[in-house]
Amino acid sequence: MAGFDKVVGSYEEAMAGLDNGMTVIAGGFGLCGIPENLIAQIKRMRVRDLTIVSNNCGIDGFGLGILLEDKQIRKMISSYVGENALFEKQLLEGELEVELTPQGTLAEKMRAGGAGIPAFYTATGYGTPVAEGKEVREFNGRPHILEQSIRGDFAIVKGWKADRYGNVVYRHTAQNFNPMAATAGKITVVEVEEIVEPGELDPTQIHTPGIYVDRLIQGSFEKRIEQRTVRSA
Amino acid sequence: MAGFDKVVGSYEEAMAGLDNGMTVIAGGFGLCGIPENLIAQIKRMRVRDLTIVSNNCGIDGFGLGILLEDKQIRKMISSYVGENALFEKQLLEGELEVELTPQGTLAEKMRAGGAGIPAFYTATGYGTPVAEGKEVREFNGRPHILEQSIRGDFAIVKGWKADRYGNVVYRHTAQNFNPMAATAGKITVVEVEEIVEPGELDPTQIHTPGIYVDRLIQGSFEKRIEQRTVRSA
Amino acid sequence: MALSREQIAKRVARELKDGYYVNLGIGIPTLVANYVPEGMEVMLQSENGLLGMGPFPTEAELDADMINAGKQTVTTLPGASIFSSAESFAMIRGGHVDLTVLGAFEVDVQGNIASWMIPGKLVKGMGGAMDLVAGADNIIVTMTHASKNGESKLLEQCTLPLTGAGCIKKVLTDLAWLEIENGTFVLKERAPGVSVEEIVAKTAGRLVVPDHVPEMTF
Amino acid sequence: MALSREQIAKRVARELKDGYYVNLGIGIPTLVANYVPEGMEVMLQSENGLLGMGPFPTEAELDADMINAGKQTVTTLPGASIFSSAESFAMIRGGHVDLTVLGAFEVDVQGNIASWMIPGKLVKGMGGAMDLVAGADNIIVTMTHASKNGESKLLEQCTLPLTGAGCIKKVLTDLAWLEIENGTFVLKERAPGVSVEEIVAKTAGRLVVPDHVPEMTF
Repeated sequence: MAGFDKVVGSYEEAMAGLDNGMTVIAGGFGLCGIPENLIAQIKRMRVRDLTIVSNNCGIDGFGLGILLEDKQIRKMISSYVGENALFEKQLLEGELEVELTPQGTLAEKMRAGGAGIPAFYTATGYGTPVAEGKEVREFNGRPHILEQSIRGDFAIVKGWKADRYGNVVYRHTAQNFNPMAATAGKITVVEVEEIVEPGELDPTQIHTPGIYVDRLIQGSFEKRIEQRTVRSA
Repeated sequence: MAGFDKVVGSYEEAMAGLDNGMTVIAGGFGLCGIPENLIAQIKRMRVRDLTIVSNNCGIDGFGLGILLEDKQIRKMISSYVGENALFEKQLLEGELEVELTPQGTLAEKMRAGGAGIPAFYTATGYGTPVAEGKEVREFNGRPHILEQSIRGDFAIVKGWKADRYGNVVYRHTAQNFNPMAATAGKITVVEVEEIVEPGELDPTQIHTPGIYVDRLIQGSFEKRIEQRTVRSA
Repeated sequence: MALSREQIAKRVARELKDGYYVNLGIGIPTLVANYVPEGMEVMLQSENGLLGMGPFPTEAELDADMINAGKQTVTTLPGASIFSSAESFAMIRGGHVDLTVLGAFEVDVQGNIASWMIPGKLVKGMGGAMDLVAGADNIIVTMTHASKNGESKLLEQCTLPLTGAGCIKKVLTDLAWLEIENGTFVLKERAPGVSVEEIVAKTAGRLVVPDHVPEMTF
Repeated sequence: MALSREQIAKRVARELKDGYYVNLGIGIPTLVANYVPEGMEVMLQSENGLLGMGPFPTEAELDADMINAGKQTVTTLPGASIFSSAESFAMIRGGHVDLTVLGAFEVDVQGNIASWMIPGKLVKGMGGAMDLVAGADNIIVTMTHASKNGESKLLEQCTLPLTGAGCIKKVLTDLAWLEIENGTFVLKERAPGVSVEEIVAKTAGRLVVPDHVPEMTF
């Protein structure tokens, strides 16, 4: 790896350094735009006691759900979880902790973490269990709560295309949390469907500039669909 | 104007409702990506006592500088000003007030204003005159200051292309402050070089979604260059 | 008779205006899209990062990378835009969405809403609901007026953990259209064939009943 | 002899590492780009929203929409990206830029820097300088060691309004390379032919002088 070439040769190399007890921020919404091969690598590494920051926790047998199988996750920071039975079981048995965070606040916490904003005020969650223990302050006559930003030891991200310098473009709504996750990892690992040469992507149309990306790998993806809704042609 | 068609027929219509004492947020950096025709319209309207939020204030005879000629600006909120003699004169004579704001804080204040974040903490400006009167709080062992967001009665924005629904794409570094400005106006007016039909722009490559845009107009632009630096071919 | 799901959606659709950006929650709110009045355009925002949501795809159009906030496969309409979750909630939190329609377990006379958590049951999370109720100025809550065993869901004070405080002004139940003003529900319309008495009986929170309460027509 | 502008730029360039993202301030820092060591790649960030800045354009390439933070017309290199000011300062404030080089009027032993405002003179503004010094972990300040009439600019405490507090660790003047450690300047290198005595005489802030102070070579 020389200069700005972020491409690594294997998934082992992509996730090297991930250790027990670390915090991992993951892109994805439901099963859409999830870094499925990086998640599989985390499973293979058998690291434990992870804190995972992700909007959801996958389903039984796919996405982040597979990290539940060997109880690798200690804590989830998410807006919506429990789409799978194993999650529910571990939660009820006290093996898994969940910090529920409103979806927009979660996105903003990641963005703020990457952008050097340690905390911000939002009206979201005021007067609800989310506000417990948080400072309340009025702005423009309305109460807001203070939310702190999030950074991770690792961020795992699913892109569509990237150049070797780590400039990433996302496809359709597979974008979701990925751009914010990419900014918030001490080590940010991106897997994509296609790696191109620098100069092939339009500089004004980069979703994640390469400065945020430490490692890049090309993979193939199952892309499972959670709610397959179709209309007749 | 029906449905989502944001196109207006004249610059008069584009800036209708702007009144004395209002706050106008303007995109642009130096003379790059400035809404030059919307600024000219403000001059023609002879509205006074404006607060202008913009990284700079143009130069003598161009950009926001032309609003100084008839003393239409009461206050500038900027990171860098005084590239013109008239500005200096009005400032020294006390006819013009300036609130200097670090460039990154200014960008974030606009973004926060548009995003419903009333205030955020930043390390930028701690220990400097910018911090005067602002709350200081430690996060991660480091002092930060509390900065409040900005919204404007109007936002004036220069885009490159837009569809009739107000989805905007910026060209090169003429992007700068424009996307944040676009989110932060009660009324956001965008002028562009070309208006296309909805569906012609790639949905994943929109810089400013049309939801932020109230009025759209196509203009022609002088695009003056401030520092013309070239190399021999 | 109590409104059907479709009638609820139809009644909500009358609150649409041409050029509205609208976020529709999962369930009945989603049906509102089917009743946009002729000649009117509205654009649907889906909080996972999509503005200008179209209908479900055909088999040929089906794309795993193109979903809505309910995780259903969808399409885009011309003039759509797709963006990050942070940008999506900037729109929502910043008050740029014109109308938000969502369900609830309870609402009360202070405009509080409880919609995400029933203590003792497994809590799956609030998703984007807290951001939606905090960010929108114009929210319509759709819900059944009372539980199956007749307990009112329109309360003096919510009993369940809140989704948002003081943010609800309009409620459409299967029995009535109500607005929340100065710490009371105000009965604005009743479902066809539903008596004011039934609504009064099933509303636990303070309720103002005007002299004339028009009946909805469909 | 005191370093020339070019020598200052050359000395700074030795601090570059392959793969560094670098923000260069206006003036001498800009010259650093001319001395990137052979076989090394660095990428220049310009805070108006450009990563991967290239050289000035030819007449044919000249484009009013393509400028740097000094408002000069520039080009992009392959692999460049262009983004908003908010994104640009997210990079800067978030500590993603590897090295920032900028000028100053004064620095002091606490790592404070004053670079934007001389009371009594017209204040044009701080531009992005406050964000740059607050956001970067690795900053090199380039400046003359003393004013034209011999007054030290390396002080016990800055006298001018600050740009940032406690954020500077490395200073390159025309006379010396110094680092700031535990409330003192530490003399690390001296310009060719400049004596330790001269540097001591021209440094007002506490200064630690090691036994051996190597001379820079060019």
